[in-house]
Amino acid sequence: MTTKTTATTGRGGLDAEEVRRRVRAFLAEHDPATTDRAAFLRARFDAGLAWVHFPEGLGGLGAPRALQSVVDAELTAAGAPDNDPRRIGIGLGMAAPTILRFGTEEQKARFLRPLWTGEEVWCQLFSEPGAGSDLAGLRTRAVRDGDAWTVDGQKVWTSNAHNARWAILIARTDPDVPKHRGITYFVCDMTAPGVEVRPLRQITGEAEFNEVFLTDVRIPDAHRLGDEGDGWRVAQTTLMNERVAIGGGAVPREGGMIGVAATTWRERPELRTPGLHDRLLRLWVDSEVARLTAERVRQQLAVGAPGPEGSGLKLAFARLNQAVSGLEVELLGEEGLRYHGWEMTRPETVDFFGHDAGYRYLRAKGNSIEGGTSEILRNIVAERVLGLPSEPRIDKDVAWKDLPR
Amino acid sequence: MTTKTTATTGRGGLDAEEVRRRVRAFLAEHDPATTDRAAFLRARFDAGLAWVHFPEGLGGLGAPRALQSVVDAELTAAGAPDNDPRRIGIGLGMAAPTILRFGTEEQKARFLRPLWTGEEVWCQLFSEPGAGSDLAGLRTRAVRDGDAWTVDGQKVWTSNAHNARWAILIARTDPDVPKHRGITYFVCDMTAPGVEVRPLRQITGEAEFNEVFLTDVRIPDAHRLGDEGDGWRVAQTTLMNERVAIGGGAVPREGGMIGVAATTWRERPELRTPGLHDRLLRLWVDSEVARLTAERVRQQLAVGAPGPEGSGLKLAFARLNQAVSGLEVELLGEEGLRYHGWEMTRPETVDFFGHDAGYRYLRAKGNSIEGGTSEILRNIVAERVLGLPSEPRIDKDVAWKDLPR
Amino acid sequence: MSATPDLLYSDVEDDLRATVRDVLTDRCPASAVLARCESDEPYDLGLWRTLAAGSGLAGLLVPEKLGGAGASAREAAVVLEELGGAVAPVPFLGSAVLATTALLGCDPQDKRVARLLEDLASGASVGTLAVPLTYGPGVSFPQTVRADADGVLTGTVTSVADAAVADVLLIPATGPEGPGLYALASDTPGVRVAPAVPLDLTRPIADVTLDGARAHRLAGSGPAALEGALLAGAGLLASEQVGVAQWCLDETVRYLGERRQFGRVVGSFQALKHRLADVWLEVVSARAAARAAADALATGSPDAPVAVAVAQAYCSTAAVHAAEECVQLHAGIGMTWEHPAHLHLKRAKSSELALGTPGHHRTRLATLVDLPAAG
Amino acid sequence: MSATPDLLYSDVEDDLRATVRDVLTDRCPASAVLARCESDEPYDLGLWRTLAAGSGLAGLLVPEKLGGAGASAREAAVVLEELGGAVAPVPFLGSAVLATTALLGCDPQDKRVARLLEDLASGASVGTLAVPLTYGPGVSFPQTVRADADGVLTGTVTSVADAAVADVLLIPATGPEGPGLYALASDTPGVRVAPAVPLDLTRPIADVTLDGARAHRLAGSGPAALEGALLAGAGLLASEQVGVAQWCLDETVRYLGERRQFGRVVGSFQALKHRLADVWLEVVSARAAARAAADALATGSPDAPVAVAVAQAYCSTAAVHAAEECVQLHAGIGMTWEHPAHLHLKRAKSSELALGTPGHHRTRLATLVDLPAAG
Repeated sequence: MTTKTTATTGRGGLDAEEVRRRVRAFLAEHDPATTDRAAFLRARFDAGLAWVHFPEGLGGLGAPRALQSVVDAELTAAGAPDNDPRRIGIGLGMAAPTILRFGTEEQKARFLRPLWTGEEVWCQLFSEPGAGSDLAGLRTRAVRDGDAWTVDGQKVWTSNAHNARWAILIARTDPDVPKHRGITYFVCDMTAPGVEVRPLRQITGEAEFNEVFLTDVRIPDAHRLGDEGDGWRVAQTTLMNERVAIGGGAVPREGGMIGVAATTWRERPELRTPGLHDRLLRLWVDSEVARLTAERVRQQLAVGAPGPEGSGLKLAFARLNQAVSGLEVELLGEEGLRYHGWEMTRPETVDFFGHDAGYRYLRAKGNSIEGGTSEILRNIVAERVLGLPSEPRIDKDVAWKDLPR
Repeated sequence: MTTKTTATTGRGGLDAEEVRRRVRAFLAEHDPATTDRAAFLRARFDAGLAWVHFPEGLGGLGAPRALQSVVDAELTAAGAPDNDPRRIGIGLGMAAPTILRFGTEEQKARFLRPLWTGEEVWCQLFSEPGAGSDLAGLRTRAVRDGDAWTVDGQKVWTSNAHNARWAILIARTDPDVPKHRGITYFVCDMTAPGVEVRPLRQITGEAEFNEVFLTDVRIPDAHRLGDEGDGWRVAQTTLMNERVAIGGGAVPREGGMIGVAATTWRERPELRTPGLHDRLLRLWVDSEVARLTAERVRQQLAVGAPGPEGSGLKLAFARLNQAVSGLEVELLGEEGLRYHGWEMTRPETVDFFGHDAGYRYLRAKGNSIEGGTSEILRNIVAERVLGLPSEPRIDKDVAWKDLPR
Repeated sequence: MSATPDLLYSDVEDDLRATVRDVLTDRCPASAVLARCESDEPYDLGLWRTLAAGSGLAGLLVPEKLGGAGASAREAAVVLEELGGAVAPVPFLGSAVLATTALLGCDPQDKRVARLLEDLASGASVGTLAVPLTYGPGVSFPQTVRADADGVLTGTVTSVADAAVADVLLIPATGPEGPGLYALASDTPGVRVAPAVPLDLTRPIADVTLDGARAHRLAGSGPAALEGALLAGAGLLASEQVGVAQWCLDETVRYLGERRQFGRVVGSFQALKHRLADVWLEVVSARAAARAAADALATGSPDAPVAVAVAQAYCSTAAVHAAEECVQLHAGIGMTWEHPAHLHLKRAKSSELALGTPGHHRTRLATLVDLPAAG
Repeated sequence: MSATPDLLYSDVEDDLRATVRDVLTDRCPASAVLARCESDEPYDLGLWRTLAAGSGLAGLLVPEKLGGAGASAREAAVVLEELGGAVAPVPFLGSAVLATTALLGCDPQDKRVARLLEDLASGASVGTLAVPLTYGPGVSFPQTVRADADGVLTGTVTSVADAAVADVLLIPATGPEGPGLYALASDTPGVRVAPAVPLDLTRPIADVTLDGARAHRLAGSGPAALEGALLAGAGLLASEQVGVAQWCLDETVRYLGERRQFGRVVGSFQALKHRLADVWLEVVSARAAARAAADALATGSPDAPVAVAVAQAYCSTAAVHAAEECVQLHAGIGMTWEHPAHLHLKRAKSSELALGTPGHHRTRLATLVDLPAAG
């Protein structure tokens, strides 16, 4: 993507040229062909080439974020291993920015390096069975006990919990104040006694997610992120980064779900009907327009003028993924009656477009739920973008323990 | 329509046979061919053959409502004039049932006969510019002044106000109590000083409706219907009858808006495209299903087991009228760019299907607003049919005068 | 258009519904259906025996003199509403609807036809009509199986509903006498029934391969018998779809009436209320359409092809919409395997394809009601 | 697909928008547009003179050496957004877009072509392209007007936008040299321009009858010039539709933010909020699509036919939806003549037909992006 006005010179006179020089110097000392992957990644972190916009000493150079692409391009060209970012997306995208902003120096030093190298995988313990859209209504309790906290509760929709070493966790520490004010944010050791992870099977048959049961789990107070009772504000940093991550991928024409359906249409003329043709063309148009809308958002970001359109992208893609995959099942006819298999698997990463049309249809149902339901997103658009008034709220000024259940 | 279990024998042993005998006796004395229309209708009223389910002396026989069809069939066969029910629908459908239920003996005796014969046309003064969906929020004030009331305010969406002799009117008589409790129901003389009627032009160019301005209008207390402060309850009777009237007409296959579009499709093959074909067929299916749904409601009523489906009919027909007329404009192409004319006319009756496709398209927009918006109807379905809780209400227990404006 | 259809439920139909519902409430809760989906026995044949023989459902459409209940499509429709609501894994559609109506379209005076009907009616055997489940009324006679003069069949029929548990298969095949229906027992040598992995876990399908399998051509059979069965099947499937949709609506209303978020009952949020009102309107509309189709089939109305096409075009879509809203408005829990919403979603989506897609039925209507295509 | 289009507004474009908006706010409030609809002069030619000559909009697309602003479709698109929002009764589409791009598709070296462009650019004359407003890119060359060797025209063109105020008509006709564009002054003997009653009160149409009227065949004209004008017109109409839709959204949000019912601001009801969020998403999406079309036209991208078809197919529908929601959510007041919502509804619905329906553009796309029809 071309950037128009983004500053590309940072502190200490760091520009693309200087960064490129540093990468080459680093590569001269660490030949990817002969260096052990983990050692290479650790060295890269220590050289400040992990995320150049992070501070020096924490994997960065205090350089502008845009210069990261220079680093990545040089390293890729040199055949260097990467840190498999899809596998550790929660750590990179959610935990790291939160630790950077709210963590103590000790926490940053302890957690960021193995997080970035992938040696320690992170997961997120936010949602609960009774606290989905209303995340701040969560019930998991953390009770202070000397230098530590004792945590009890149940979390759900946790990707990668079974592989994770650490979790970011929010829990209620004060039920006597309104719900947003009684929450505290922790780093939870997933290997601690009392942490039980169970796969959560979903409608596709797969178990991408887990339920996590917390029973008398001890968390040292040193693993608290931010102040006691300030967890909701800390969590906002995490969630903001989640939304950006979900809406941010660039998509070429026919790059999304529509490409799969268009290919089927082109390759299998015997399936075509006039009615399906009109519907396919409508969805093709809608998909292309959604792609352009996302592109426009990226151009706005690139010139440092983000518009509110970003809020709508997830809404649009959820609707399209659902409509297109639904059409594809119908188009396939008899083949649409079949499924690739119902054996429970635990995929490491999410796949919206894989397997068969039935899988895509079922998986797409989650697109309007995960990471903020479409209903909540419409509220956000109406209130924050259009400025319409919020509805009467009865849960903002009442102590959490006194809310109706 | 066949009835299954409806009682067709009423008080005094009145059955179809006896009613038919009475009609024939009446016709023997009043030959439609030689009797003046008004005189014929007055005599028919006096013979209890106007609305047989009304009490004796008030145009009825105290007979089951179902026997009215026997009367009508006999009179039609004999070539008798009718009372032009479409022209006086508000009197027949809304004012009459309310007067019958809440009126004094004097009021019934004074109003019902000329109402039924059409010698006195009625209109309805309920809606206000600031009180549409929230009718109970109305501002028109009636202040007691001895044996009379003085009324000031503005009403809107009044059909036939310019032809009407009488109006049913609701006005606020006590601003110090919550809004539903401070309303009183009146009969208003439309020829009284201070009543000003202005045509209200609408998006079709026509003025089906009026605005009515009331300035120091005197209404004798004898023209109050029901108790002071009880007007909201009285108005419910009126409105219930309005909804029945709107949803109640029987429709043959292709009898509604779809019939117009289907005829155009059949007669003008040059307009057809594959995409429009699929949309037309979808709307044809939806129209036929709506027709069957209405028919099912009628069959339920006929066996005395009304279901909740009636609440949905108006929703369905509004949506269909809008979608079908919108399609028709598109189908017509160049012809759809044109309109029959923008001269302001004041039609006596409503015509959803007349003129041209553009008119139908514009007029249909009102179908989801007039007589209860589709939004209000969805609330009603959700709360009364599905039993979902109402939203938090802040306007039920506050004095009307203290409500936020 | 012929006489106005009777769109209500008779007292007899209400009683039948109550009977079926009692059995299903007792024997077929969602938890049991889910558990069975993970077992090697996707069908609940114990339940089927209870319904088939005990409640007489297997022979609902079979004349009394052949051991059936002598009821009509109206009653079968009521049963299908209940079976759809429970996504009950029983072969009612294949055996009691498709196979039965196909046989009734042959010559029921013929002894073989009569005996087959008697066996289906008593529940002694389970049958199905061996066509791909996606075939709807108006398709041309299938050409994938050939018969020789002795009734020996060769060919394949894919995606046959209820074939995996059928004792008797009725196979459309073309022989020296032209197209007709051939009956054979599923354990006849040369018959192979291979279950496929279905999207709809509660209505399994299987591929039937015939490799020189000896069958009997049924007297009086021909394309009309097949078309009659597909018309009846499509019309009655609409009622099953009404049952699916009604369950989805009821369950969502129930859940949203209990679930709280933001200190409020979620069902009090207006946007959700309006969407449920729209689903409700579609369900009551679908019910009217399905009743009209069932009544037209029951009375042999000449309007039946139109009524069936209307019902299928409408109810398929209504059921999918209701199931999709059910999952969405349940949100997280609706995406889990442990909640039964997905069973109804899969049934609804598969049923959209079954016995003709909505698009297929609209195309049929174009001809039936004279709204010709462009060009 | 070619290079990524620039979908943003440049500073120059923002300035142009501000200029146009200032004039329209001042000179073209809704009340004035409504009043004019009831007058004998549906066009506001005073306003047009201000915009055309004063702000230089008439010659936006005309090269500087011919007296124009030498701008591109990107700037014209911004102007159309503003004109659409105000439903301004001025002949920008007919004169500054359709006639101008048609002339630019001829031979601008030719003196007659050049002079016509100069006159349009200066605002000295108003022109239009005499095709039915419903013609879109990809239609075959119109056959309703014939020309003889002297350029004498005979025939009829119906439903021509802006013809009633055009001094110059560009008429596609077929003469001895084949199909081409012929120019004539509208007061030429043998020309009759008969206004029709339009559904869209703010963009009048007229029927043009040519009864032996002497015209001049334009050098270098042919079907390609017409196609180019229709492509540009369709692509730019998308931006006008964005303007209409944006007005409808803004006005509805404003009204619902003020109106109270049930003691609450109506805009706080969640069902309405969600619908407005959906309209908003359609408007921002339409804007991206319209920008892509304008950019493709401005850069002469080979992707322009696709970008225009996508924009028209999407923006037409988005504008109609926004206008319909505007009327519905205004409820009673939105049904009245005195409120301007109906002007936008009529513009949106007529524009859905203009320069190709959404269905026409989808059919074009089927070919352009290789998604062939059935059969």
